[in-house]
Amino acid sequence: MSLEALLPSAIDGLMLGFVYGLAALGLTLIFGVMKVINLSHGPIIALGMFAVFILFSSFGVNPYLGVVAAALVGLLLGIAIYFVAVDRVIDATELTTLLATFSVNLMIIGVATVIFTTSPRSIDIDLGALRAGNVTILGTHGVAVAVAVLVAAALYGFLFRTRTGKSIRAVANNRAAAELMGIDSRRMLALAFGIGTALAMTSGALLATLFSFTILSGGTYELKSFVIVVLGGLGNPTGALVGGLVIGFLEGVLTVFLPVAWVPVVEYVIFVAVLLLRPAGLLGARA
Amino acid sequence: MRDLRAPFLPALLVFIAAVAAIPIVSNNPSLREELFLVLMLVTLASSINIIMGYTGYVSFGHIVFFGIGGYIAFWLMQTFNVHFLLAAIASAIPAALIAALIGIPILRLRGAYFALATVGINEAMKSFMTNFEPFGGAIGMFFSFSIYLQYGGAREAAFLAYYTMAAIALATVATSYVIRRSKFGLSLMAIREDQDVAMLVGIDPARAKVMAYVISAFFPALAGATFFFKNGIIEPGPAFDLLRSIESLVMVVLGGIGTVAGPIVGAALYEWLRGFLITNPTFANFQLAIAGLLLLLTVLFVTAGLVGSLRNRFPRLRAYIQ
Amino acid sequence: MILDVEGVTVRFGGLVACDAATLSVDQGQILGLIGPNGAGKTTLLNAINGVYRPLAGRVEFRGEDITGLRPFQVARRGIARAHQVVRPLSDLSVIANVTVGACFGRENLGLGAARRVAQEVIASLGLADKSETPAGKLNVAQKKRLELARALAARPMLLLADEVLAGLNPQEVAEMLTVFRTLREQGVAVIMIEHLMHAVMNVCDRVVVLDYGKKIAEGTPQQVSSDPKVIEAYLGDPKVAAKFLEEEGA
Amino acid sequence: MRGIRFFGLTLALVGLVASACGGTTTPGATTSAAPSQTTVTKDLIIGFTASQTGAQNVTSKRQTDGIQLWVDDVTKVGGIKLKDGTVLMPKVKFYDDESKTDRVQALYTKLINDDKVDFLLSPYSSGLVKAAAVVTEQNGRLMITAGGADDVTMEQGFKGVYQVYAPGSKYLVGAIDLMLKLDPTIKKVAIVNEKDSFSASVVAAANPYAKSKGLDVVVAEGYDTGTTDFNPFINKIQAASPDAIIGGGHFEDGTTFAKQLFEKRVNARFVALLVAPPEPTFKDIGDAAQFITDRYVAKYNSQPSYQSSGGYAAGLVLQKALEDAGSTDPAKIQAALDKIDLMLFYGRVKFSLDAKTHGKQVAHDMVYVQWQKGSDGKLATQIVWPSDAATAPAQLRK
Repeated sequence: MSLEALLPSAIDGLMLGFVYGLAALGLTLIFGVMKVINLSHGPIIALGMFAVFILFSSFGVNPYLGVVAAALVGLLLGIAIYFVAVDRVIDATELTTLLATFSVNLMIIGVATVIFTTSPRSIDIDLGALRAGNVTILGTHGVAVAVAVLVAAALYGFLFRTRTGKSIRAVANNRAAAELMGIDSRRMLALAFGIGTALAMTSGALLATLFSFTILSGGTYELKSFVIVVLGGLGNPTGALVGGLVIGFLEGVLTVFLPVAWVPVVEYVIFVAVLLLRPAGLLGARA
Repeated sequence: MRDLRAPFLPALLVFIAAVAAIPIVSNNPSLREELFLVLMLVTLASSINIIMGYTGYVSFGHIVFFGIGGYIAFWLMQTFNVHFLLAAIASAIPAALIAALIGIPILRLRGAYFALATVGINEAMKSFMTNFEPFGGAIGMFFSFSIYLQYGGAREAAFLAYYTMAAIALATVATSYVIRRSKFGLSLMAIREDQDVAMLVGIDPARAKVMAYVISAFFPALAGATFFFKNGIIEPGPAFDLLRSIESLVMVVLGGIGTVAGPIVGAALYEWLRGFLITNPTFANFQLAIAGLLLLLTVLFVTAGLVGSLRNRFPRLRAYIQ
Repeated sequence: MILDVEGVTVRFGGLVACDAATLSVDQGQILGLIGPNGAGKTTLLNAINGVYRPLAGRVEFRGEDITGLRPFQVARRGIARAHQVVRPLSDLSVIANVTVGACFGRENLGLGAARRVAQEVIASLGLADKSETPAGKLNVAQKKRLELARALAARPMLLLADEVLAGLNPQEVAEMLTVFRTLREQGVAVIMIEHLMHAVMNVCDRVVVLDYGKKIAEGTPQQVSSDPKVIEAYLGDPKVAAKFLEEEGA
Repeated sequence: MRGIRFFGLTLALVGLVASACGGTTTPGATTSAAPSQTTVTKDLIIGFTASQTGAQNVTSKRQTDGIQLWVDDVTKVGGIKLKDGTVLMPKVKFYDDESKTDRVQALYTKLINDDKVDFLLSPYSSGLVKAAAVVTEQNGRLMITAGGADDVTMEQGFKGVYQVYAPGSKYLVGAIDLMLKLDPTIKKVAIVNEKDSFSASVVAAANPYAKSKGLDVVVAEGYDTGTTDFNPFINKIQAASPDAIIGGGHFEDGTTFAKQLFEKRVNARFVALLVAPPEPTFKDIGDAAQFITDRYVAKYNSQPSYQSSGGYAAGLVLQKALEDAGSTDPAKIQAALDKIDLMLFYGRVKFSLDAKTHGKQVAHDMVYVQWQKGSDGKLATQIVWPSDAATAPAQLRK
């Protein structure tokens, strides 16, 4: 055990937590609006990584422009996924929607594996670093945090300040009532799925600027998103952001006291414990 | 009972046993390997069907019991040189106990929460095993080859594993059938449809659910013990493979959720399809994508699965196909 | 008395849904439970069969204190329940639905015996030709009958019937009332929540009136219907209420 | 450019090393068939599985390429000529094992019983090799393992499994010797390795060895296969400020680990990582890349790698055994394999004959390369250990 590692580990973890939170935000938004757990979340995160990678390596597009492009692609992709796989079964049991989104997972992984193989890729960006004592903050990590904060803020602005955003929240609260008020709930559901997907792709795109990845890398972040979303309360966007920070911070700090490999055990135990003791999450789910 | 007009169960068991005997009679080891896998998947799918199809609880991380059974049995065989059959049973009992212990709290959760909790438990178990050195940690355990000597050699051990897996599959299917036709099964289906109503007519849902969960954990544990005995190697990844877990759900849905024959049909079909796609040069690369497409089509348009749709289309068949 | 409810109080947060309610019913007796919407009638039934645990008070069934037992324990002692909002087990056939009722109740029948009981009950309620239909595919009236059939199949000693007549046409109502009379002849006790006043007048031996969770009147249907307190509770203005009751009773 | 100085000091070990050693066997060099005999040409079907999908897919592909390359080379010179005049034309038969042990077992059973292949090579990665070994042993067949360096596999009393890779236990022990020879004052060492069969067996030997040499192991951590974020480990390392870091695993994680060590400016004087650094794609971490030895590229017309060399070498070992045996009779081939003592481009190959560890590689030693700045100011890999094969003396950061 080395307390000297505490500060740098906590900072590293917390910064990653912002990006985790962004991914979890996408998952929780979809669940909150339509009670669907999106099992294609992981591959979509991976697609975000590859969107940036292709734009960067084949067309020389700045990775951060690539992040924007990934978000736009994500929006359209999400809407497409909604109409192809989710719309028809939106009122069916959770098993049905789980399997429907899982089938999308298989298709994305299947096709993308053929195109990209499972070879690891990485995007090399050097934005320098901030160093003080044994704390090193890499420029790429700093920018990722900033982008994550911006995106989350923009989402909140959208959900709470715009007419469309309010409609989405109305549909989330009570679909039948929203329809009586003249809201086209199907359009809102599709849009929500699109935004959720865009968030996942954005977080994937940011992760691609930090670490190397393969088309299968999304799985890890998908599981992490589950943990975060449950921690913050399924369907609660603020909970997802806070949960992301908590998990990031824990991942950083726990490594100081435990062998690093034990950290996931602790994470999953917390995950199950929260489900059992506080199924609404630490922050409580939105009614 | 009067409504057992069609000798469905004996017919089904004889059919499975007959198919299982083919590689033995024709002495075809590679068919034996394929069928070993199919029988294992039948066991997994039928077990999941008990908790998911009959009771309505989507146990996404059900593979955890397969892994637990495999690990405990493997450890017993390797460390204490316990006979395989004994080790298999000795591993299924703690697996069932664990199911009871975790079942009591998590079966209170409903819908997506339950599904997520089972995923969490599986992942927790996997990462725990990855660090648990007595069971070999991340590398897992590997048989000393001499272990197989007490069964007459590695080849004979493979046969023993095959017979055992066939027996487990038959037992699972028989259990699944008996449950479906029993009062206990009826209580499970009532819980699936409406837990509150079930409670109001006199069913103790907590008890019935835990029972179903324990039964559905028992057989996968046996299957895990057998599978890893034959493999001679166990690692956390293959033991707690979430993808395999989800694939078993897919098989249930493909064949027909809540029916006895559905999981069998689904497992055989899924495995056959995968075998076909993998060895077919045109489709090999798109294997996963095609599986996904098929699943989506099933989920969207053939909700009841193959067996379920048959039963719906031809009500007369209901007496003959369960 | 087969059932004695004494001073049962149920509270949801600050709202007292049931305030020291007291009633009793005997074998072969049909007790009407009436009152305006939100008077706590359904809550009281829920307190009797264990869905809610009363904050205070006592429920005694056949001399046994059953206060705070779980619903399935109450059901096994011979109390059955038919819901206001029908809750069929949609994917199961009609016969399976009713067999469920017969299986797990007081007599704890085997599957075969339960099925025979179910067949009888189904026939007596005119659902025989729908026996193999999935319950979800029945129409509303049929679902109502199914709901009652499931409760009756348990061969209860006490039936808690929550607005089983609502939404039925006059002929269907008449058929249902016959069923209740038969039950009475068989010695079954019934507590029925009902808004159809003429049905209450017609079939109930006694009536208990709840308002804001409190019992405000009890007696024969005639006594209760002329009680000004009751009329006021229903409509505020006794004159309008009297007129209303006359019309509906006609 | 600061990175270059750092990586100039990164030591790496690698299996594929210079043909500086004598006695090299190459495909074209064998002409042992007597000219008078009539030649019968037969196909020699070589079966194995490849991980075309799943976790091992990249490295497995390299091994398959290596095997294929050997087959092409042999075909080019007209096959393997046996003493009795038979000419064997090798052909490969392989399936996708999805990197799963159960697929491996089903497919090896199929290869043996349905496809009736003449000879078996192994899949890639220690875990899959074990699974395949169980099946080949069950069927009483021979298998040369191209990609499995784990020690435990070879200590199970197998009869027909032969290991080409040096067993894992050897991989980092030499690095510790080298390090202490360069600077006996080194005291604190951090060991961070991948948690897979191979790397674990490396560390299982290296850790006690380090302690026996009086070193203080200040960090001993394992990371999961597929780890991309090493910062938790690096923070721990930094807090413990070791003189040396050893460990790693395979290519991808090793590269990432090295890159992140550099980003965080870890001040170790000696870094030895498994497998990764000699790879040409090591360039991902900076300018250090373009200096991989041109020689391999020219000679084999393919990017060399540890894994493809393993595949190629497994082919060569099989070829030598067939030539020595002079027939395709399994018993004779097995006898020939037992006797083999071969110097390949790859290193020396000799198998253990002890009953318990039968078939384990006993002769192959690891070679260590270091990125060094040449007189022209550019970086190049130099072999620095063992000393008789060294192309340059090892350098240590001052």
